Amino acid sequence: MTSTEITYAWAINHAMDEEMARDPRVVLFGQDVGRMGGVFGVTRNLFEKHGPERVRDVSIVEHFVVGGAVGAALGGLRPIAEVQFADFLLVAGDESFHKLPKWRYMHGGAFTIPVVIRAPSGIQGGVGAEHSQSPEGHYWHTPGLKIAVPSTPADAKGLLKSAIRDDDPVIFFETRRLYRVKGLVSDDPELLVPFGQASVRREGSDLTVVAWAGMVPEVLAAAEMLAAEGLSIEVIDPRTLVPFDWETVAASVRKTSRLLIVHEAPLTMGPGAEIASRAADELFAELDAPVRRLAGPDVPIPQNMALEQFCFPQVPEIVAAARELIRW
Amino acid sequence: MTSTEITYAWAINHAMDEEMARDPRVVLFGQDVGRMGGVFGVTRNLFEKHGPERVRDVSIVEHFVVGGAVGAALGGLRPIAEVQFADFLLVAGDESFHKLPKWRYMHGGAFTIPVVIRAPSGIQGGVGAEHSQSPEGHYWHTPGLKIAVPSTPADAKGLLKSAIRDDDPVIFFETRRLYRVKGLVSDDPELLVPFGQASVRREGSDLTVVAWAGMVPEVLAAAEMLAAEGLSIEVIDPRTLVPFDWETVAASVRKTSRLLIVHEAPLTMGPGAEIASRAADELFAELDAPVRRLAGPDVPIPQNMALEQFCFPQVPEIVAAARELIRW
Amino acid sequence: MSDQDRADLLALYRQMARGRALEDRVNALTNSREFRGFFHPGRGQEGIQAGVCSVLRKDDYLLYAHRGLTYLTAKGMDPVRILGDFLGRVGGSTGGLGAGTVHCVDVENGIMGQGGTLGSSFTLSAGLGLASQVLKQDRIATAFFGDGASARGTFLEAGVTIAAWKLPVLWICENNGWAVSARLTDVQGTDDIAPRAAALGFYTEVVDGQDVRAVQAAARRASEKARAGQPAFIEAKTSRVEGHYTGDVQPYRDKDDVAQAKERDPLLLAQTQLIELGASDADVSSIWDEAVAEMAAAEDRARLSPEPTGDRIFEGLWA
Amino acid sequence: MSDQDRADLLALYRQMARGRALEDRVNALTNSREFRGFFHPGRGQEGIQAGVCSVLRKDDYLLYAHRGLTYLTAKGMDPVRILGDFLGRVGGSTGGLGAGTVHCVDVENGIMGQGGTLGSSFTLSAGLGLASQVLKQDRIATAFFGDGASARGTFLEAGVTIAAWKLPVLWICENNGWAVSARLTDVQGTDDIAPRAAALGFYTEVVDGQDVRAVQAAARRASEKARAGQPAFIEAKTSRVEGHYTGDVQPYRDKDDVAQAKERDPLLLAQTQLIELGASDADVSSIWDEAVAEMAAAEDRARLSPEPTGDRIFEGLWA
Ligand SMILES: Cc1ncc(C[n+]2csc(CCOP(=O)(O)OP(=O)(O)O)c2C)c(N)n1
Ligand SMILES: Cc1ncc(C[n+]2csc(CCOP(=O)(O)OP(=O)(O)O)c2C)c(N)n1
Ligand SMILES: [Mg+2]
Ligand SMILES: [Mg+2]
Repeated sequence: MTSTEITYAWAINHAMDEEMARDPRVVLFGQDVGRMGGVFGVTRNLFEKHGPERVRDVSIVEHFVVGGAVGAALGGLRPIAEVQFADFLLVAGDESFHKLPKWRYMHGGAFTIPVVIRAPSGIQGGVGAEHSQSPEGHYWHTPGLKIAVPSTPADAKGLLKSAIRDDDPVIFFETRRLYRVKGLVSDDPELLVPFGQASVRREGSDLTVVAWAGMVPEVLAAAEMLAAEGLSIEVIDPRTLVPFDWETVAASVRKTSRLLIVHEAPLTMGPGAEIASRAADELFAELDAPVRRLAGPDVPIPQNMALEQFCFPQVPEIVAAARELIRW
Repeated sequence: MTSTEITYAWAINHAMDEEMARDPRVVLFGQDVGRMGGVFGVTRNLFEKHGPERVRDVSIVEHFVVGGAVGAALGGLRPIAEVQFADFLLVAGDESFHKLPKWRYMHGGAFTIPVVIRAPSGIQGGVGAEHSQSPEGHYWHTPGLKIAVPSTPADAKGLLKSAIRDDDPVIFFETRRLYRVKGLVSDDPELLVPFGQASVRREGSDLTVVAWAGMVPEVLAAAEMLAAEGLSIEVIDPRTLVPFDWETVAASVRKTSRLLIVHEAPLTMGPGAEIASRAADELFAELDAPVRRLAGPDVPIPQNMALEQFCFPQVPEIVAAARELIRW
Repeated sequence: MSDQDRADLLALYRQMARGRALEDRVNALTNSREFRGFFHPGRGQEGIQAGVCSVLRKDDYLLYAHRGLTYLTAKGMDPVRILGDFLGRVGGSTGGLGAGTVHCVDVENGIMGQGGTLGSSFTLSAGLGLASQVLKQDRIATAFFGDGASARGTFLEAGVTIAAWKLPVLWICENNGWAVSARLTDVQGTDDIAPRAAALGFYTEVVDGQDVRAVQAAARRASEKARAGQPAFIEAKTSRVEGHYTGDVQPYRDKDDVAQAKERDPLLLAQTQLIELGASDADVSSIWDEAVAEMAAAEDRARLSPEPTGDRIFEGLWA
Repeated sequence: MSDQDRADLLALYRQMARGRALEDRVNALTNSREFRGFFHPGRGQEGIQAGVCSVLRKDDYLLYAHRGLTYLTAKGMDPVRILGDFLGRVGGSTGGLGAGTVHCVDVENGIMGQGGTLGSSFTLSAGLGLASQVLKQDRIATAFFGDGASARGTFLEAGVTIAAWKLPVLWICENNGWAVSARLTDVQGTDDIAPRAAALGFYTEVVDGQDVRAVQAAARRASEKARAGQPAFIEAKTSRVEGHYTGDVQPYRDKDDVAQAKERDPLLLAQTQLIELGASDADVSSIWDEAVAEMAAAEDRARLSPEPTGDRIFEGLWA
C-alpha cells in the first residue's frame, strides 16, 4: 500500500469516507457537515458520496447532536457526530457527561454505544473564550468515555478509524491549529492506529516530556533546540488519554528520571495533574527532579489574537522548563 | 453571641435566611425551594418569611436556573440558585462552564456576577449515576469560579454567608450525607468563614491527610483509629477549593513529609490530582514517601444502595493507606 | 358494543391491573424499607401507559418515564426482572446495578431504558427514530414524560430535528399538572403542552388520560402518523394520585385535589365501561386477582436470585 | 404624511446608515486582515435592529446577536469603543480583550454583552427581566437572535419561566432563513418561529423586517406589552445578503436568492418612503455622508488607543 502526503484535516476526511464506504451503519451529522463540507472543510465530499440519508446538517442543537448520537447507536447505527467547536460539548453537558458515558453501564451493559464525537479544539484565530478551549480533562474525569488526541495526520486517520469501529463512545479531539499540517498517511483502509499505545516521537535520555495534540509540534521544536545544547529529550505522545499508555511513560521516566508534561488546557486540574500525580506516586523512587507541568494559564481565552498567544505554552517556555528540570 | 447545635442543612438554611434579611437583593430560586421548602428541607420557611417575589419555584429548567442567575446578577440582584442535585450543574453545561465563569471576563470586567449556585452532591440513598456525583473537579478546572466544599455545620453557614456576599460566582457544594449531622453554629449574623483558609481538623506529625466535604468525618474516624496505634495524623480540610489554601497544606507537609489526599469523586482527574501534583512539584525535596490519592473508583455510581458503598473511600481503606505511607 | 369491544377493553384493563398490582408490591417493598431508593407511584396514570403500549409493536422502541410501571409490563417486560431490579438482585434487568425503576431495560421488547435526568428521552428517541429510518425498519420510537420534563431544552432541540427529518417518533406527555411540589400553572406559563409540539410541526392529540379507550384510539391514530414519518405527540391530561415518591404526603397540595384525582381512577372508569359492555363483576375481579397472584409469584421468583458482590461495580463499563 | 412621520423615518434611516457605515469599515478591516477574527455582516438586517432599538429606553437592557452592529449604535454605544474592540485596543469596550463584535459592552446604555455560544441570551434576558421586576425598575430586557439560535434548548427553558413569572422581556428573532450553510427549512421542521413563542404564552408579532417603520410599529406594541409584564416576541422576516462571515462566498446558496435579498434592502426601501414623505435626495444622501464621516473619524480615534500587553490576560477574572 502506498502513502500520500495529506493534511490532518484531509486525513480525518479520508477516515470517515473509508469507514462510511465499509459500513453502511456509519452516519454523520452536525452543523454544516453536508453541502458545505464543514466550516473547516473537514467533511467535504461526504454528502455527495454517501448521500443525504447518511450525511445530515442539523440546526443549533448540540443537545441533539450528542444525545441523538446515543439514541442512534442504541438503534443500531454507528454515528459520527460533529460539534463545531469542542467547547460546545460542554453545552451538551447532560448528553456528554451522562448519556454518552453512562447509558450502557446504568442499564447493566444491555447495549453498546458505538458513538464518535468529533470535537475541534484549541486556540486559533481569535474566536474567544467559548470557541478555543481544550476540554479533554473534563472528559477524562468521566468514566465511560474513550478519548483520542491525535497530533499527526497519520494518527488522526488511524485513530479515527479505530474510534469508528470501537463499540464504546469515543470523544475525538481534533486540533484546529493542525488542520493544514501535512504528513505522510497510508492509503491502506485497514491500517488502524490502536487506542492506548503511546508514540515515542523522539528518543532521549535526559528528560521525558509528555505532550499531545497541538503541543507536540511545539515540544518537538523545543527538543530540537535543546539538542543543540546537548540536552536529550524524549517526547512521548500518548495519542489517547483513555486508555492511557502508562507503561510507555513509566518506562521512559525510569530511563530519564525526569518528567515534564505540557498541555494547552489551563494548568489547574488540567490533564497534566493526572499524569504528574500518578508519576509522583508510582515512580516516586525513580525521580531525580520534581514532576513539572507547563500548561495554559488559569484564565478564559481572550478573543484578541495577540493575547490568545499567551494562553498556551510557547517553545521558549518549554525550553526553559526542560533546562531547569535537567539541571535540577 | 451564642451558639446553637443545629444540623448542616439547618445551618445552610440560616445562612440564607440571615442574608436575605440583611440584603433585599438576595433572591432564591430552584425546584421546590418555595412552599415545599426544598426536597431535602433545606429552604424551609424562606418562602413564608421572604415572600413569593424573592423565593421562587421553577420548572425543570436547569439551563434557566444557572443562566437566569447570571442574568439576574447582571441586573443587580444577588441570586442564590439551587440545582436539586449537583449532577444537574453538568446538565446546565453552557451556563455553568461558560456564562457563569466567563461573562465578566469576556466583557472586560464590565460587571460583577455575584451568584451562588447551591449544589447538593455525593453518594447517598441509591439515587444512581446521575444523582450522586461529586463534580467539583470539573469546576476547579474552570477559571472564574470559586468553589466551597464545607464539611461541618459551622463552615456551611459561614462559608455560605461569605459566598452570598462575594462579588464573584461561587459554586457551593453541599454534601447530602451530612445534611442531618449536627454541630455547634454561631448565631452571630456577622460571623463569616472566609474563603481560602483551610481548617486543621486534627493536628498530627506523621502524615498529612487532605480531605473535604463528606470525606472529612471518615478521615477523622480513621485518624482516631490510627492514634490508637500510635500514628499521628494531621487532617486538613481546605473548605474551599478556589481559592485553595496551599500554604496550610504545604506547611503541614513540611512537618509530616507525607501526604495523602482522600476524595469521593472518581480517582482519575479528580481534585486529588491537582493537590498531589502540586505537592510533588513544589514540595519535592520535603517528601519521604510518594504522594498518594484515595478516591472513588473510575465507574458511574450504581443505584443499588449496597453497591454504592463501594464507590467512595471507606474508613478501613483510609487506615490502610495511611499506615502504608507512614511505614514507607 | 360488540364482543370485540369488550375483549379489547378487558385486555386493556388487564394491563392496567398488572401495572397497579406490580406497583402495590413495590410500594410495599418501599414502605417496609426492603427497597430503600425512591419510587414514584403511577397510580391514576395506568390508562395512558396501557393505552399507548397496546398499539405498539413488540419491536417499537420505548423510553419510559419515572412514574409507575405499567408501560414496562404492557410493553412485554417480565415483572420478575423489574422486581429483581428493585430488590437489587443479579436477576434484575440491570444485573444487580439498578435498584429501582430508573434503569429497567429489555432490548427484546424494545425497552431501551431511562435516564436519571429528566428530558433525556427527547434526544434519545430522536436518535432511535433516525436509526429506524436509516435502517428502513419501520419501527417507531416512543418516549413518555411528564409536564415538568416537557420544559427541558432537549424537547425543543430534539423536536425541531425530528420534525425536519420526519422521523418515526411518538412522544407522550402525561400531564398530571405537578412536578414534585410545583403546580404546572405556577412554573410554566401555560397548562397545555401540545401546542408547543404543534408549533414544531408535530401531529398532536389531546386526550383524557383517565379513559383508556380514548387513549388507545388517540395512540392508534398518532402511531400510524409516526410510522408514516409524521412525528406525533399525545398530551394525556391526568392526575397524580399519590405523592411524588412513595412516602411523600403532599403537604403542599389541596386535599380536594387528591380526592378528585382518586375519583377519576382509570381502573374504576374501565370497570364501569366493562359492565356496560356486558362483562360480569366476576370477569373484572378475576383479572385483578390474577394480576395480584402474578406479581406475588414474580416477587417470589425475583428473590431467588442472589445479590451482587462488590466487584459488580466494575462490570459493564466498557463493551 | 406629516412632518413628524418624515422626521421619525429620517431618524430611523440615520440609525440604519450609521450601522451600515460602521459595518463597511469593519468589513474593510477584515478584508485587509487588520482584523483577523470573524465578522458576521448584518447587511440587509439593519431595519430590524434600528426599528426595535428606536422604541427602547436608554436603561432598557439589550443582549444583541452576532450579525451586524446596528443594534449597538442604535442603542447608544459609541462606535469608537466598538472599533476599539475590533482593533484590539485598550480603548475598546472590553479593554483590549475583545477583538470583535462578540463581547462589546456598554452598561450605561444597557448593553449587557453577548455570549460566544448561541442561545445564551435567552436565559440571561430572563434573569435581567427578573431583576427589573424584583427591583421594580420598569426596564425591559431585550434579546436578539437568529432563526438558527431559536432551536436552542435555552429558548424553551427560559421561555416557560419568563411566561410563568410574567417578566418584562422582549425577544426579537431575525429570521433570515439561514444558519451558516443550513437552510431553516432543511434543519427545522417549520419556517415560522413565532408560533413556538405563542405556544408558551408570549404576545407575538410577525413583521417584514425590511420595512423599518413596520418593525418600529410592531416593536412599540410589543415593548409596551413587555413593560406591562406580558412577555413579547417579534419575528422579523428578513434576508442575509452577505455570507455567514466576511469572506464567505456562499457556494451553498442560489445566486438568485442573494440577488433578491439585495433588492429588498431596508435602506433603499426607507429612501423610497422618505421621498414619498417629501424628503429630498440631498436630505437622504447627507445622512449617509455624515454616517460615513462619523465612522471614519471613529476609526481614527480608536486607533489612538494602544494595544494591550500580555499581562492583560490576568486582569478582570475576579471582581
Ligand atoms: C434534569 C432534572 N431535573 C430535576 C430532576 C428531579 N426530578 C425528578 S422527577 C421531578 C418532577 C417531574 O415532573 P413531571 O415531569 O411532571 O413528572 P411527574 O413526576 O409529574 O410524573 C423532578 C424535578 C431530574 N430528575 N432531572
Ligand atoms: C451553541 C452554538 N453552536 C454553534 C455555533 C456556531 N455558529 C455561530 S453563528 C451560527 C449560525 C447562526 O444562525 P442564526 O441563529 O440563524 O443567525 P444568523 O447567522 O443567520 O444571523 C452558528 C452555527 C455557536 N456559536 N454556538
Ligand atoms: Mg407532572
Ligand atoms: Mg439565520
